[in-house]
Amino acid sequence: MIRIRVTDAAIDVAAELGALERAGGGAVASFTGLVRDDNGVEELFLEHYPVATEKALSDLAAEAIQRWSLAAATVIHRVGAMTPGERIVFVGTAAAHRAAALEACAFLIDRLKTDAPFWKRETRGQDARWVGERDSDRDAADRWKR
Amino acid sequence: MIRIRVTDAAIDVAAELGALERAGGGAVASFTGLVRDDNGVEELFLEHYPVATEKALSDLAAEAIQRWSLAAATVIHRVGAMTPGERIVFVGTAAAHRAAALEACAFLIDRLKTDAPFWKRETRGQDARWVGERDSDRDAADRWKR
Amino acid sequence: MAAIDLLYFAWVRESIGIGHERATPPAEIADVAGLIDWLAARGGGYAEALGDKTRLRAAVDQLFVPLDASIAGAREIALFPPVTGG
Amino acid sequence: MAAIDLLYFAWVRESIGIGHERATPPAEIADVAGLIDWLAARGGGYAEALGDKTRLRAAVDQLFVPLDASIAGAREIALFPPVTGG
Repeated sequence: MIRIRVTDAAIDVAAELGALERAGGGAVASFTGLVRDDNGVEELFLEHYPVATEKALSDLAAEAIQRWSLAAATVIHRVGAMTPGERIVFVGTAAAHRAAALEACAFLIDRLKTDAPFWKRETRGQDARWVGERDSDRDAADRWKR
Repeated sequence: MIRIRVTDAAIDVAAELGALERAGGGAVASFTGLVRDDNGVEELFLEHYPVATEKALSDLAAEAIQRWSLAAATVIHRVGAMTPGERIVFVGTAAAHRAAALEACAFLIDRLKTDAPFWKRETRGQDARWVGERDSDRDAADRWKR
Repeated sequence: MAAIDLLYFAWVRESIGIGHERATPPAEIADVAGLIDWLAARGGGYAEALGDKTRLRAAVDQLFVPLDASIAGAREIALFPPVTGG
Repeated sequence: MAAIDLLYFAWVRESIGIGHERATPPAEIADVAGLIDWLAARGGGYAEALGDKTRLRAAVDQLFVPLDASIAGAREIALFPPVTGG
């Protein structure tokens, strides 16, 4: 079961986890990324490349399902304007064994950071700036290359 | 923030994740273990060693918080009689970075399996038997030794 | 060469001032880098957004590609900064 | 030696038939293994539960210990199979 969603509505983590639990497998892992108020960020705006985003997320989920024999993989990404504390991204996996669920979850969030066409803009007062690429994200994604 | 609970009531994953999200950090990881109906299991009974269990879980959470600089760690373990599909265990972490949250989550569930005094008994029809130790669990716990 | 849908995202979109346009590059333009130079030569926001190729990434027909990728037969080309989602 | 609280869990508890008792082992019993042998010598469920020490684990005053750990001064000793939680 693959569930992909790019949405401007709040992410319902309980509903997503419930669906993963019902997918069978017995082991469910999740990662949730929240807007941080680092250095006074007041608003985070997420832009994306429609259709290409969904395709990138679907491809990652399909790769994870195949590589870790998952029962299910879910990737939900918020777009549009958000404030600190709101959920930006939810990644969840269901598998027969805990190591598969946890590793696949780490894979999905690491690779999403470099492979899916999203861009963040932070606003602090009158100052709006686009977030730059992080070397650590590239390194994290690279560790999943085989 | 450390939250430890050994309970015979259903685990409320949404409430636990909400508390982790409010702990700050921006990155929340979780693992949920569910009763599987492997080979026709009808009931799973979880026995524990009161007080020693809570101490073992608290020690693990404290070690995780220190080692990965977590904002919060939660470990909830169900005891008593359960049926397939019910949640046995929930582990959750909150950190400033996703790798810390995910690694600490894997650490907590791996070490819980070998360090916390819980015992599982599976019932299939008239046949009730205690689950044996798994070598793979010992190996998974060992990888966190430094 | 047929008309191509050009898409711009993030600060590339903001500098150029639009997110989408159709354009027909001259036949001698073979790859994404050549397309970027051709667009940058329009000056103004284009020059500002597209002057430094090290800051740019591209997708041809929604597939991420290096800047030396061919644009032959492309229907949609997107230009944008490195992605920062998640 | 003072009386010790003995706790049994899982199939150790089921074989012995009780989860808790107080006992005063003879002074010459120094470690957990010696305590196990002393209890197993009672026969019946004790012998069944405690006859094979490779299947047993122990905690002294709620701390997991190897079976050669001293029981001097212990107030509570638990005997049980390898744990299987999570």
